[in-house]
Amino acid sequence: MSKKVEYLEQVTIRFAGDSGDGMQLSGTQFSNTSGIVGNSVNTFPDYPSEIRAPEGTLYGVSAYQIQFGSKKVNTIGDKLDVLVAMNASSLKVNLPNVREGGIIIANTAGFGDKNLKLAKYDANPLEDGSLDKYRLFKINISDIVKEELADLKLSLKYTERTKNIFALGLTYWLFNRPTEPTAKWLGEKFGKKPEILEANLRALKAGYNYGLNSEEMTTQYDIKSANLEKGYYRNITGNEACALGLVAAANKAKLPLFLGSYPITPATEILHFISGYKKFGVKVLQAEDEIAGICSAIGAAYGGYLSSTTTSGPGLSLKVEAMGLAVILELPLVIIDVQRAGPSTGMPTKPEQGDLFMALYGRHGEAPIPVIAASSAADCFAMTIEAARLATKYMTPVILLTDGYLAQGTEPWRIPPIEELPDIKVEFATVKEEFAPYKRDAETLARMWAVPGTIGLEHRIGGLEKEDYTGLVSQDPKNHQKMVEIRAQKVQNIANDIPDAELMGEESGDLLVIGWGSSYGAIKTAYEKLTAEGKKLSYVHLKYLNPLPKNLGDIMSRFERIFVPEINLGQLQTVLQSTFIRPVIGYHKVQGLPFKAFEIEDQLNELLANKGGK
Amino acid sequence: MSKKVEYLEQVTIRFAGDSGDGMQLSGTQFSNTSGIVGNSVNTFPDYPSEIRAPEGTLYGVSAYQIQFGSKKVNTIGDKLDVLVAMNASSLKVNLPNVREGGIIIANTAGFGDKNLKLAKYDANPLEDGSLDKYRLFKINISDIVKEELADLKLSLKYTERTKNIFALGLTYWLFNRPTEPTAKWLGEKFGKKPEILEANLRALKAGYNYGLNSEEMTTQYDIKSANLEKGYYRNITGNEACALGLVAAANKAKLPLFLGSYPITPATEILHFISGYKKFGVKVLQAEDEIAGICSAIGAAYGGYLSSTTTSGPGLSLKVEAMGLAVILELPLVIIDVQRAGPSTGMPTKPEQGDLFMALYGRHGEAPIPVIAASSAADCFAMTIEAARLATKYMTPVILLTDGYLAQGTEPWRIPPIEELPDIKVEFATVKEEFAPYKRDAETLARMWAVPGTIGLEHRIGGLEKEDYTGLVSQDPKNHQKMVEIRAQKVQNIANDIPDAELMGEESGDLLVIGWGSSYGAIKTAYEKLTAEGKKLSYVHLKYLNPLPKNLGDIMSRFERIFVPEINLGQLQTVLQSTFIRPVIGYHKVQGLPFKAFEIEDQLNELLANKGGK
Amino acid sequence: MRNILEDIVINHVSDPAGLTPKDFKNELDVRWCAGCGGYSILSQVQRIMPTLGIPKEKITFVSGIGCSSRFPYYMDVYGFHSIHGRALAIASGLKIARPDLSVWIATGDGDCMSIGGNHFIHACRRNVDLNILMFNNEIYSLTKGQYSPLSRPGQKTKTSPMGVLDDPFNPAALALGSGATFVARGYDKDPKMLQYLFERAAQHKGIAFVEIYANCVIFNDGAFDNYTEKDKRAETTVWLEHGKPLIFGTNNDKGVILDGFTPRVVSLSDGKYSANDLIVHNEHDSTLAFILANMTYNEDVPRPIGVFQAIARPSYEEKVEWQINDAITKYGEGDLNALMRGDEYWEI
Amino acid sequence: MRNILEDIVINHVSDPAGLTPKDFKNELDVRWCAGCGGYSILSQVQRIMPTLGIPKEKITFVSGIGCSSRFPYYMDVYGFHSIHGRALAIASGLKIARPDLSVWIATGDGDCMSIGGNHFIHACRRNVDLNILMFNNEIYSLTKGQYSPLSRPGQKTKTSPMGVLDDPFNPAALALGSGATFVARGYDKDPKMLQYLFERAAQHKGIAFVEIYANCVIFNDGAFDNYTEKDKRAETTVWLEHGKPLIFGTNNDKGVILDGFTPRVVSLSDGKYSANDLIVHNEHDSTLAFILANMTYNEDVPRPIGVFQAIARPSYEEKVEWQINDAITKYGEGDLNALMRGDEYWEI
Ligand SMILES: Cc1ncc(C[n+]2csc(CCOP(=O)(O)OP(=O)(O)O)c2C)c(N)n1
Ligand SMILES: Cc1ncc(C[n+]2csc(CCOP(=O)(O)OP(=O)(O)O)c2C)c(N)n1
Ligand code: SF4
Ligand code: SF4
Ligand SMILES: [Mg+2]
Ligand SMILES: [Mg+2]
Repeated sequence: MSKKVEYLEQVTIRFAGDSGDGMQLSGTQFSNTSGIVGNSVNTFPDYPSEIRAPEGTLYGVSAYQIQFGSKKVNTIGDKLDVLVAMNASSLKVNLPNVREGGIIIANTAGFGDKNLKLAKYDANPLEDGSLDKYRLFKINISDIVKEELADLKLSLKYTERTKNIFALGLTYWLFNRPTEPTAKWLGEKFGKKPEILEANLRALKAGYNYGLNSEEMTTQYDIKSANLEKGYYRNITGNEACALGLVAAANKAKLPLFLGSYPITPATEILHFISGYKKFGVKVLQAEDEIAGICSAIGAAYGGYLSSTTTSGPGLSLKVEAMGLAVILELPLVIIDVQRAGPSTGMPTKPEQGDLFMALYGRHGEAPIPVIAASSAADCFAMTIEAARLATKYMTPVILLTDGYLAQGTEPWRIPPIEELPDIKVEFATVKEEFAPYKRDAETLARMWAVPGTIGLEHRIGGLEKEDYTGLVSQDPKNHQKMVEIRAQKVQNIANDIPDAELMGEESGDLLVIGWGSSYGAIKTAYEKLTAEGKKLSYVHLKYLNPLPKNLGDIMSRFERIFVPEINLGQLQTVLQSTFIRPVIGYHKVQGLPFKAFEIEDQLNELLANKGGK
Repeated sequence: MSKKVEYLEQVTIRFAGDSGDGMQLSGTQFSNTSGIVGNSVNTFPDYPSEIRAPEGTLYGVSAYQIQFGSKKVNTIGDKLDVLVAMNASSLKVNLPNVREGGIIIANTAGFGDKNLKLAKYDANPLEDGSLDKYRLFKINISDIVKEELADLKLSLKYTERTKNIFALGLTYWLFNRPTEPTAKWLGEKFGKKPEILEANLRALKAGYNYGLNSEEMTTQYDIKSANLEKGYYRNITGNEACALGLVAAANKAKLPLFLGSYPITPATEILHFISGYKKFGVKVLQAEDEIAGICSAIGAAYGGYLSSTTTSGPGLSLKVEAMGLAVILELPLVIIDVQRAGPSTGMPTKPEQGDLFMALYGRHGEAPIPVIAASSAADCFAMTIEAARLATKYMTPVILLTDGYLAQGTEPWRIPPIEELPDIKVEFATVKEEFAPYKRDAETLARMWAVPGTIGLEHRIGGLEKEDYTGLVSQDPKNHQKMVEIRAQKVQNIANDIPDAELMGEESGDLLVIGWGSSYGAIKTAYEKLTAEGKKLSYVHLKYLNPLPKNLGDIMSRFERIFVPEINLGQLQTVLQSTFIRPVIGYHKVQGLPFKAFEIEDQLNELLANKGGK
Repeated sequence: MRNILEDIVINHVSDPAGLTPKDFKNELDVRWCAGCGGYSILSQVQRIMPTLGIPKEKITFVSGIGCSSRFPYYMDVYGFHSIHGRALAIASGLKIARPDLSVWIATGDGDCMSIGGNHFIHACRRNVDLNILMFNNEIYSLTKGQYSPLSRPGQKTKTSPMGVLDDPFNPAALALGSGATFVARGYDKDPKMLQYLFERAAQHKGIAFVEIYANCVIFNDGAFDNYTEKDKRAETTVWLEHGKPLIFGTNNDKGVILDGFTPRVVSLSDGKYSANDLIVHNEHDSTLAFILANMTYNEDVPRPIGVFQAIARPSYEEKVEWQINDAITKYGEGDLNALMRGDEYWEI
Repeated sequence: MRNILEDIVINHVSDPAGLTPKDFKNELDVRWCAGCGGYSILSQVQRIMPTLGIPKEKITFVSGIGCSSRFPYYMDVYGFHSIHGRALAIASGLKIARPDLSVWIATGDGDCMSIGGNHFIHACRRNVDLNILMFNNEIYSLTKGQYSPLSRPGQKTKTSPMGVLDDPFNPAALALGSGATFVARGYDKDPKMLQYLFERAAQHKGIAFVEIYANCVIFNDGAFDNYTEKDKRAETTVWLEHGKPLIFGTNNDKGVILDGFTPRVVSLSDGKYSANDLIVHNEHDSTLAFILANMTYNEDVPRPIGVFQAIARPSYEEKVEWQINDAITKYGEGDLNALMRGDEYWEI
């Protein structure tokens, strides 16, 4: 049977099913294979917040969404081109996001009476015409795999379990991707269990062949490979990127690495990864709480380690007092805050940009800390290294903000050769030069880092105000003013050491969009779309929040209107208003969800249409 | 011998001596007596930070400063008109603050060789002419009292101890105040120890008579009584005022009072006072740490108490997570933060305004909390009641900021009759009306307060995001946005319920000074002086920091320049800049000291002189 | 009290007679995994509630964060799902403020003993009248499987891929060392036992700490099977009963004696030892309680289940009230005007 | 380690021979009140330091906040005066990172047992090799006199004008209940005893907790006089010595026996009891340690002073290193390139 092949620029697909249906696996494999064939990819897993929600329920739906394309893809896609729905609940939950005319692949075995009831459907949507706006493919995947695997000595339950692999195979055919990478991966995973391997390989093949042979499926799609820089690639989540960033930074700084942390969603995985790096000599303390997490890290920093602590909102709140200590001690410390929806416990699995204020201002007294933010999953790697570089160079704690969306989302990452990574130069104080605990580098204002064990440099530090240079406890009024100002200036000096803000688009004009953090993808997509349409606007994405890039004020001054979309009630907006003393237009979506590109696009279109009405 | 009597408007006197010299007692008595004769008074005790510093040392000096006058006195005075110096160290430390021509009363017995050495004097300053710029009275107080009390059966050591009372008597003569109030007080204190009472009474008299008979002391000064509102008066510190405010607020709200706290300088005394109020049925938990302090208070608030927690910077940092819980629970809670110099442990006994940012912004997620600040020791009483009123009316935690200066400083306080205090109306939910945990008052947006023990209202609350009205846990995106906005709006609504900012001076013009917190006294003094000189400027003192008074923007818009002096690096300045999007001139003294009026005056004069140069 | 709480607290109290377990259930779906140990604990709590004679509106459950801390949502009484580790601090404030309430805490091994450790030891020391149900699954479940301070050495979890290095707390010993007055242990698989322990906890005035082995089917399945499975537990556990010797075994043929201070298992069937030689449990003896608690991680002896200790000491909130009453008796009820005037005041 | 710390940690080590107590003093004035118990503790620490054979640069003192926590300023070694209650958390991180250091903690009863309680019990449980010197003055001194979790019931302080309601922790029992391996008690007034205890603590591998009764002359003067004054202590305290019976009294004429699990004082002079009947101290017996710890607030028996328990268990930081070495042995040293590539990567 000959089929049509259509070329597409980018596609969004979502695998959805019950928590037990293995959708995460289908998604990850699809994403990896798409990377291997050279597509640009962006993905996000979407788990239920319950550990194991009852089967078939609406709140038990688990999904994995992938956008892939032949040019740089910055988000997971707003609307679904393809929905794979393994049961009724997964259709119900995800249907609102399927674009008109999109493809729905439904496993009819998941639409029995019980399933329909759990999904709160009165009638079977596969039969009642309600999906007429979509291209619906109904397949009884369970039956097919049962049949295909009938001769294997496997339980029915296990046989059923391969339906996610069947679905994967089918989508491989649909988007013309090879099955080999997944076959190879299965081989490695189930090498020791030949029956199971065989079952999975057959299911994969069966899915692929189903597409090949189906009468209904008349069109195959192809997405050309993106024009990507040469190199080794892998898919990476923000959390793993942070973990790798810490190890790489320690390597570049020639320091041992310490992590003191306490589990908290959605930051825990950084701790998981680093706990697995034992052979790298990394030391980890899973502490009794977040306070002990950061305090142990401060202890290790004092001992000469590249030291770090990782957490999310509630944990950051607990670390506040110790952060102030790190500020006055002037010890290097990387603090990674994976933001989630607050306040309080809030919505732990949902992302938000609600911790910017707290990162900037959330300590008693004048306790300035540099704050930077990652803009994509892969960027978490670079920004973690940057945090370590700044921390050690300026002898200061540094806060890196990521969020639940970056933390769990993946994108392909060009694995940088270690030599390409920025150098981190650390020197400990030695007796060779004149030593004083608060003797400072003239340029950076960083104090010397003298670690216990250094002969002859015995000294005392602490949380009381201290005399500059000697570090002796001092209550002298003038000295206090001096120290408060030095600590502020030291952080400000970092502005000389970070890249200028990069302006995309017109050099000057009416509208400048300023974003930060994980909304990069959505804003970039909207920005590209609108500029491609010939609309006039410019875009700056901030990775440095404190200090702000030196050229930001200049850039802003060249635009009539500044628009700052944020997943909070306007925190960066407030900062920009007070810093540059000019009005900033905010857009505040606080729903525990990342921006969709079209939401930004709509806002921008409206702004562009109402030029006068600012 | 006839003496001249001179009338003065106001005088600043400082009693200074070694920690063991009883200067706090002299100061308090002088201050009380001055209040009794109808003067306006402002005082501040100045202890060494060591518990018991070695005798005679520079860092062991203890002092008590009083400004008193015939019109409202707002600060303790910048420069000393009179210094009582009981030993060499106390002269050394305080001399820089004595105005030229000021009076120094020196106890020559405290200027022996050992004393001079400890004070790091090479020569005796009483003899070497270095004090020629001052009116120096050298008196061997120790010898005089020894002689006067020789016939009493008291140890030499005890006899010596009365020298502070002698000094007090002398200053009573000098400023023409009665000795009776102190004599009465001594009678109450030592009623059961007649020898000691006699010794003190004689010392008091001896001091007074010394002035009367001295050939050198030719002038006596008198300060007319101030034109004060009728009523009962007492001297009060900010800390005691907070403690009384809590009890009074509970009384007005007809609620029992709970305080959960952990000792910390300079807030501890609030806990001390309240621990002494057992017969008022007040319940206090001295908790294991600040986290337990606030959490126990949240528990008591849930149980229907007027609940409170008191702390200073490091403690506030520890309470951050629980404050966020109180925000999402929407339970009333009074949080009093007595600010001290930070960051970290900083300078515990020194005041600062460094916690404003943290009070406003220092929580993860969007967690708005109303923030108010007291402007004088006595004002702590009114603002504590105001905190309780807002907390219960809007079902929200409220932060009241005071600082170490207000906390320990005293001023005379007209004791308000209880009927004069604002009413605080609290109603608990009952089954009589339809109940839902997050059912809201249409005007305030406050939710209902339903306490355990109420028949039929069993319900669950918690830190997870919840559906409005029902309070059921919800992850619905739209609901989250709604709740985030409601919580913000609820706090904003308070702007409708607080007094307008009061503008002193011109209605519009060139220069507006905006202050907050304890700097009221210094700014007011400078403002009054300059306007009396005919200079044009206006002044607003903010007691409400979040929300800001509704008319503030309007007031500000009527002035060319806004000047905000703060004991921090410009925190209110930043807030005003971002809120009203206009530049604000800051003045940042961060020395662990309150402003002196002349510092503000100098700044203002400079600004007024450089009108063009903004 | 001349305050508006009075009305709620004292004047309106419902009649607890006639309450049934159903009255303590609400309409929310319980969202624990199928097979979670939490279900049994929930059922037993709901079952004993009507037997306590406490008006329903007087009962409050406070919890922290964790799977176990979801507990209050499933009870139709007052409930407070707070923040991680702070349930005991909140509950202490509540109980001190409101001694009329029956305050229960649902917490996990992480919530209670890791981040909440300080509040735990202080609540024990103060002897606040709280009933603590600690769901011990030897794992952090809600965050998907990291080791807890009660995980076993060598246990492989997401944060200990090569095995846990920490030695665990012995919860009963920690409670005893902190001064707890009532300390007990039970497990999810024996409903009657749990009912008994919960009733005992409710009756105890002062802190009552009940550790409950609760199976987490997802992240630490079977951790307690050796002690809780019907076919094993007779041989691996010993039930502590006041005044009774420590006898165990499928045929009640084994006992525990004390050799110096070291407990040892002996056979009762070979004639060498009789019941008279065995340790006789005494709930009022703190030293014995500690010896029994120390049997916990000792594989040579059966694991003790039941009430380790139950001793009487005035509870904290009671003493708070006494001191207030004392103050009023001694000095008279507080006069706000007088307080505001203080010792030295004057008239103008 | 291929890192720049190596040089400092391994290659350059000074020779501890020839150090004297003076080498551990610095030029700062000690700013405690005259008569403060801290002075004796400081002297004894300075006296034993040279005897430990540890290079001076390897010694670090970490403290929290309190009068006692000023200690590090007065020692001419590395010192870290941190924040209230967190010394043990900081020191744990430091020691795990730097097992080559000898890490000491100076802390107070408030710093260690109130706000720092959680870190204390977890450090004990983990058995990190830290030497804790807890200055117990049964009061918060730096903040001028509030009760602490070790204050006595009824004690009048600034926050307990009618007397403390809380029952205090028994620090030794809390440490034992938390799993501490070395637990001891001494007092300021006996320099030789303190030297002995500090040396023992230094030698112990793992957590070493030494509670030291330290008189606060200002806010709680004489709190321990009954146990520490020369003319009283023989009758009111008993010195614990491994392998020796518990004998005390001015004339060594009294002893402590165990009646069931209850310690009781007997006379050795009336012929009824001899040394053979007495409890014989055994530092390796955890149960005995707990019995002795429980004598603490019991006025019928003398207060035990000395080493309650000293048992061997691998220390935490040691196990961390072992596990890392294991990992390297098993899987080879980490290859950063391979780690970054992960399991699935591709080339473009
Ligand atoms: C301050 C803070 N830190 C960390 C977390 C993440 N967290 C939630 S529950 C939990 C541990 C739960 O373990 P446990 O108490 O044993 O409960 P279980 O889920 O096993 O019943 C953690 C670490 C949090 N919610 N808040
Ligand atoms: C977070 C925080 N809370 C409270 C304080 C205030 N504070 C300092 S020391 C102290 C108690 C000290 O008691 P203890 O540890 O017994 O030391 P001591 O002064 O008695 O030696 C307190 C409450 C603080 N510095 N930081
Ligand atoms: S994850 Fe474990 S503890 Fe949590 S609900 Fe499931 S079975 Fe229970
Ligand atoms: S107040 Fe007490 S503990 Fe503090 S230095 Fe003085 S005597 Fe020592
Ligand atoms: Mg658990
Ligand atoms: Mg103390």
